[in-house]
Amino acid sequence: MREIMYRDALREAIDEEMARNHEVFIIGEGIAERGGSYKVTEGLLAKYGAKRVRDTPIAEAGMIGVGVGAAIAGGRPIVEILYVDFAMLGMDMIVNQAAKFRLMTGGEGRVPFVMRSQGGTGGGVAAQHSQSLEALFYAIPGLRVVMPSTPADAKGLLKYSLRQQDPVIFLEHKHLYMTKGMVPDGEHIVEFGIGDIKREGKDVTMIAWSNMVPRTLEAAEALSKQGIEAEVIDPRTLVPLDKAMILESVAKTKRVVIVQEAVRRGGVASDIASIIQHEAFYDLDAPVEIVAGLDIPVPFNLALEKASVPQTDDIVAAALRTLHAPAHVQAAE
Amino acid sequence: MREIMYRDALREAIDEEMARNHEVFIIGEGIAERGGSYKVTEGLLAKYGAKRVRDTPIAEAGMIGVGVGAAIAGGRPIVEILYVDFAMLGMDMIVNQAAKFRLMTGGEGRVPFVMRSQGGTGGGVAAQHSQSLEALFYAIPGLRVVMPSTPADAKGLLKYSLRQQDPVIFLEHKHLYMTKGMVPDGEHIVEFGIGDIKREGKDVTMIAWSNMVPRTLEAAEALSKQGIEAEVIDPRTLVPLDKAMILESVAKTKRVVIVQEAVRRGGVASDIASIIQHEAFYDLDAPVEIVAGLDIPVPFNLALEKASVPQTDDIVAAALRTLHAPAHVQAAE
Amino acid sequence: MAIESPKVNVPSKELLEKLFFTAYSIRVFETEGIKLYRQGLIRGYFHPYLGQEGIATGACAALSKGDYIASTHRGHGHCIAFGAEIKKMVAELLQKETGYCRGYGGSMHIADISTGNLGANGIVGAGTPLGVGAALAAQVRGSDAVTVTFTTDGATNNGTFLESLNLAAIWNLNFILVIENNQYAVSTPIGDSTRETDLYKRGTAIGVESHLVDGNDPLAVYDLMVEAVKKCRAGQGPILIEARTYRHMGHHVNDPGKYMPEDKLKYYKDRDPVDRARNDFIELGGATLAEIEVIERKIQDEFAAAVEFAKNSAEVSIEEFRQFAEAY
Amino acid sequence: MAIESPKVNVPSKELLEKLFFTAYSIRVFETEGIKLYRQGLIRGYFHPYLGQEGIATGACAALSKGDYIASTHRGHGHCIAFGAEIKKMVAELLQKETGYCRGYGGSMHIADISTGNLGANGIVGAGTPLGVGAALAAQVRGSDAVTVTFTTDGATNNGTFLESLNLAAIWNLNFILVIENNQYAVSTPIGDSTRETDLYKRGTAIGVESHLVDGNDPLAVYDLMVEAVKKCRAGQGPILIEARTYRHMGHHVNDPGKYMPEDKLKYYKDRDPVDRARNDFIELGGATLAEIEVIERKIQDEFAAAVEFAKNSAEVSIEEFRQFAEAY
Ligand SMILES: Cc1ncc(C[n+]2csc(CCOP(=O)(O)OP(=O)(O)O)c2C)c(N)n1
Ligand SMILES: Cc1ncc(C[n+]2csc(CCOP(=O)(O)OP(=O)(O)O)c2C)c(N)n1
Ligand SMILES: [Mg+2]
Ligand SMILES: [Mg+2]
Repeated sequence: MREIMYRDALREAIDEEMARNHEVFIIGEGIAERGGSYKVTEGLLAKYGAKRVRDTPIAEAGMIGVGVGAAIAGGRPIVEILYVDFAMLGMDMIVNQAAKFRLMTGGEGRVPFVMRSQGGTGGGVAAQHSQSLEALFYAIPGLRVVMPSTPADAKGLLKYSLRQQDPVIFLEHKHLYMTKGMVPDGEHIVEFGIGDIKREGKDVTMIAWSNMVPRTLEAAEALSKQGIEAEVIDPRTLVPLDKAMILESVAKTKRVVIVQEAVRRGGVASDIASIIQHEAFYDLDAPVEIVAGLDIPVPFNLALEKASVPQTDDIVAAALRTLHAPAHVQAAE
Repeated sequence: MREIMYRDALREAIDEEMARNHEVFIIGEGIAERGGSYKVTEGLLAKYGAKRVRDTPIAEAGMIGVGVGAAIAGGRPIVEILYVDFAMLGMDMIVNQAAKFRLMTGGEGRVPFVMRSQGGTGGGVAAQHSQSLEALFYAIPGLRVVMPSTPADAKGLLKYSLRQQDPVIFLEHKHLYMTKGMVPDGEHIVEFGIGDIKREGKDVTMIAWSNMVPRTLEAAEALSKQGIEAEVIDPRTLVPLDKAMILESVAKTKRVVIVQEAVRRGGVASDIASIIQHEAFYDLDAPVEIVAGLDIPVPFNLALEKASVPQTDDIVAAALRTLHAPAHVQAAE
Repeated sequence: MAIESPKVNVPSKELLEKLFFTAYSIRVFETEGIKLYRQGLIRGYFHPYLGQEGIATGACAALSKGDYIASTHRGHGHCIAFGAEIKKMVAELLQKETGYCRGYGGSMHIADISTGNLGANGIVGAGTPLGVGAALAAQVRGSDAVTVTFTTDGATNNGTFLESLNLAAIWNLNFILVIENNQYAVSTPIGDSTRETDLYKRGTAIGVESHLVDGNDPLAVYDLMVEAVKKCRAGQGPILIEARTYRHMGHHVNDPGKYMPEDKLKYYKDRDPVDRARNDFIELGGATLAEIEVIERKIQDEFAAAVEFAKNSAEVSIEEFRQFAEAY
Repeated sequence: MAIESPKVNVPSKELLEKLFFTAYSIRVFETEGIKLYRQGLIRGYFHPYLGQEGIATGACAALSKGDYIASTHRGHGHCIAFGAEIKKMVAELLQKETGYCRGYGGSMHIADISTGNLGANGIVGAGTPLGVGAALAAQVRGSDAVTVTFTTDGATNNGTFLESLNLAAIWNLNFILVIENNQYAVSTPIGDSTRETDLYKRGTAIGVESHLVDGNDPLAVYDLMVEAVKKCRAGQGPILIEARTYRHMGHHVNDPGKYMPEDKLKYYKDRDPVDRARNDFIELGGATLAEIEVIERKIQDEFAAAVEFAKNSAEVSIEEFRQFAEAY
């Protein structure tokens, strides 16, 4: 085990997979000469050369499109999109090509394409550079949606992404790049669809991903001081989703809080809540609470930016609501 | 009242608003000379001339982009996108420009932009021409999402769209263009955020929009033969959503089925279910049931196309599940 | 720029026979396919390649095993010219399990990865980035495979054209973009979609070697493609080729195409690419009418057999589809 | 094409003063703004226009009330040249309620609809379709207003460039696209992003009248723009103008710009557009050093006052923002 930064864990994953598989290559804006805006690809150009580490013009639709084409033709592309907001320029290639190809070819064609990008708020970069857009990929069958919250998960999931056969939307968070965490030595792979219990607890189940995981753990500690033990589940991959782990936890706690940085309306949290209320209807002692961003773009002003996304207190408050909710039987009277 | 087709109702709305407001214009592929693939714009070129009714090249990003720009500059554009699938090419302009501008200008800038398009399955047009993508617009704050199911609603909502100030994603359905319905004579306007009870009932609340409304009404008739009276609510606009109407109905029926043609994962139905389980937790006598498309692209084969989206029997079955669900009190034993 | 017809070297009889065989195969597939469509046996969209056969025919004849193609919504001709099995194509159009895509894809999505056919596409312009991507993967792999994307006049006004051709250029990819300029996008004449109807100039403007060729002359297309492929394998790609042509009917089976001027339609029908291939085979290749007849009969028989095959093929399984959805 | 410097007619002293006033105002705004940024008073992104002042200065001087502009992520200069109030700009950068966007937008999103400034943009290339849209709305309205979109070298490899300029062309819109070719996209030199670095040729290729001008010569830009505006109002638009220039520093405040070769940087600094405007004012306009000093002092004082105004302005209200979200 070594303690390294999230961005270094990502670099290790790319480096190891490039060394292991000569089909793996990466393209993006400023990722080669400059080593990437978040230094994730630093040193890769020197090590693997200009054929496998390429800077691109500002052409997200083209970048994503050629990545998808390369994958269809048996390549192993990683396309880095600076901000997930910019992936909107390449949505056609993601939605209508990458996600559809396998079905359209009756199952024969596969698209081992990996798009790496980052989202979330941070530092006043405003409305077009702060979005959490996972819901838009989550709703498109055929895509895998990965959102690691720790260096170890980032490394293990990215390595797995480069070995499986379907298009992966790999979403990092601008706040996490410099965060540190323990990462196992040697080969470390995390398969899709296996959630991780980041904290065990019996009183309330909290589900969070990406940058909301550390924040939810903070909330859990605060609750613990009040004698409330929250279980914090990080699905790590939203598609596929580890429903079993979630439902098992709910059966135990009977209370759920889902935390997402994305806006409330139409978020992944809504979908998870819809699953829980259906599969665990009789387990629930309180409505599933969702803590999410306000339904408005992220403003430039830092105080408003903060007000637009979930803070630790919001999470604590939601957990308390689930605990103080009247039980059904009383409600029935 | 006159009985006219959905497509004619749409044409009336555009015609009336073009006559009323000289800022209104429409652009799209084959909408001028040819009158549109679904004849919605037939005759408008002759009546309003080439300045206000324009054919475009195949450039969805550009079309949507200039539409948004025109709206920002005080114009009243209608941009027709042949298939909603193709709107993916213009997602940046919708998500990062149209939906953000008002916030980014501190409220001063408005974007009275209307994108008309159509979605849904029909006739074996396959994976890239059959999607129901409302969830992708629903999750972007700032957009209004309109999905009329009848000629009257289509006319009234389109006219209202052309008088309000925010970007509207107006989604028609390829199966509905030729369907008929009664439309009031003279000025007929339907404001946003007001649902319509398409059928009254006391036993179960069914929520559906667009082409799922007629299908859900069919299911309701079938249930009626079994003595079950379903209430069918058509929100008509998904954003804004008439939560009050939905919750009022649920308080009465205590059972809910939501029907969408879109795929199950990450759909608008999930969001509505998440709201109901939260706001009406103590009213519900059964889990909210969601009937939706399979989580896979729509195949070409007609039998599979049919199998991939909700059919009347599926809706009936879901309603029966809500009625045969054990009540909570028993569950508590 | 004058339309090019290099005719670099005297064509062999084998080549001329191949060109005719391919062109006529496409002609039969489309004419017979339209009949099946009108009988209601084929559903969804069907965009006939009638009148444009010279392009796919000449272009694919210049390719080798290991090369890739990406196609358009009007893609039957490209599949056939690239060597697809007629029976699997017909089975696909008839929604059968034995089709290239198990009946899941249909006319706009026929693909055959195993042979390097990246597929038709329902999104105008999408084939260009996909093709450039295949060329990129080949370059990374160190292969000298060439990728040809067939695209359309309509697609040249779409952003994908600029973005992906520019990427191919800065990376010197083995990529050839063949623009099938049939001068219409559905009913919209090219002159209404752009001021500059010499589409090859858009390649020149971003430093890509660009050519204009008569798309109704299979041999001219072939000769130019042979040069283009050679240059690509020598690392001098990408190359753009605009092939001028015209449809023999409307945009799809149900489009009467009334907007196509009589005289212009006649002008192009008088320059029918299939007749051109037949005449070249006879005049330059010395083929006899008897030989021609044998070939044409063979092709017709093959199509008839393909229809039988498709009709007798198994229907798709809804159960398997549901399982597929579980795993998708 | 040789770089154009038409110098159509002898410039008036008023014009020369205006050009210098604008260029120097931008220079002061950026230099002082960078200081505020380094003091931590400005957050988020800040892309200085230093070295490129000649373009916005010359271009906007040719516009009239009622015209529109759309800008880039490097947009301060365009706002100032189009007549924005310095104090409202500073207030915006300081996240204050009194800013152009109530502190909701920031550097990349300053806009002022009331004056026809459609705003800066955080999405490279997005200003072009938006500007074309404004020109389209004007044409539908029967107005002869001209819209200028300032775009960048980086944006010319993006699909939005082709799609929207082509739309402007087929509709003969009153649209002028000014490409600020500063030869870099962040650290990537233009030669790595495209083979053809003469960007104006991309306009020619789709039938758009296109020009190349020295972006560091405010007067040359102005003269060319006067002609372009005249042609647009006469229905001969759109027109494309590539203005060559170079940044005086890195991409944003925190980019040291080490990748910019010393000698090339010196070459352009020796051709500083602000000095050029000052010299033109003196040599062609006969301004005295005293006059210059008064102007410069006035501009510096205005900026200082703007900072005071911003600092003393009210903070935004979180409550109002929450209400805004309810209605959004
Ligand atoms: C992105 C996109 N927009 C619109 C369509 C609808 N459409 C299908 S074919 C077609 C016309 C295409 O014309 P062109 O590109 O010249 O190809 P051709 O049909 O002439 O071969 C259109 C508009 C589409 N399939 N994809
Ligand atoms: C669509 C998009 N992709 C990437 C970025 C990130 N980005 C911001 S500025 C910039 C470089 C822009 O270079 P250029 O377009 O030449 O403008 P310049 O900065 O030189 O003025 C990039 C890549 C962005 N803002 N938008
Ligand atoms: Mg065409
Ligand atoms: Mg630049």
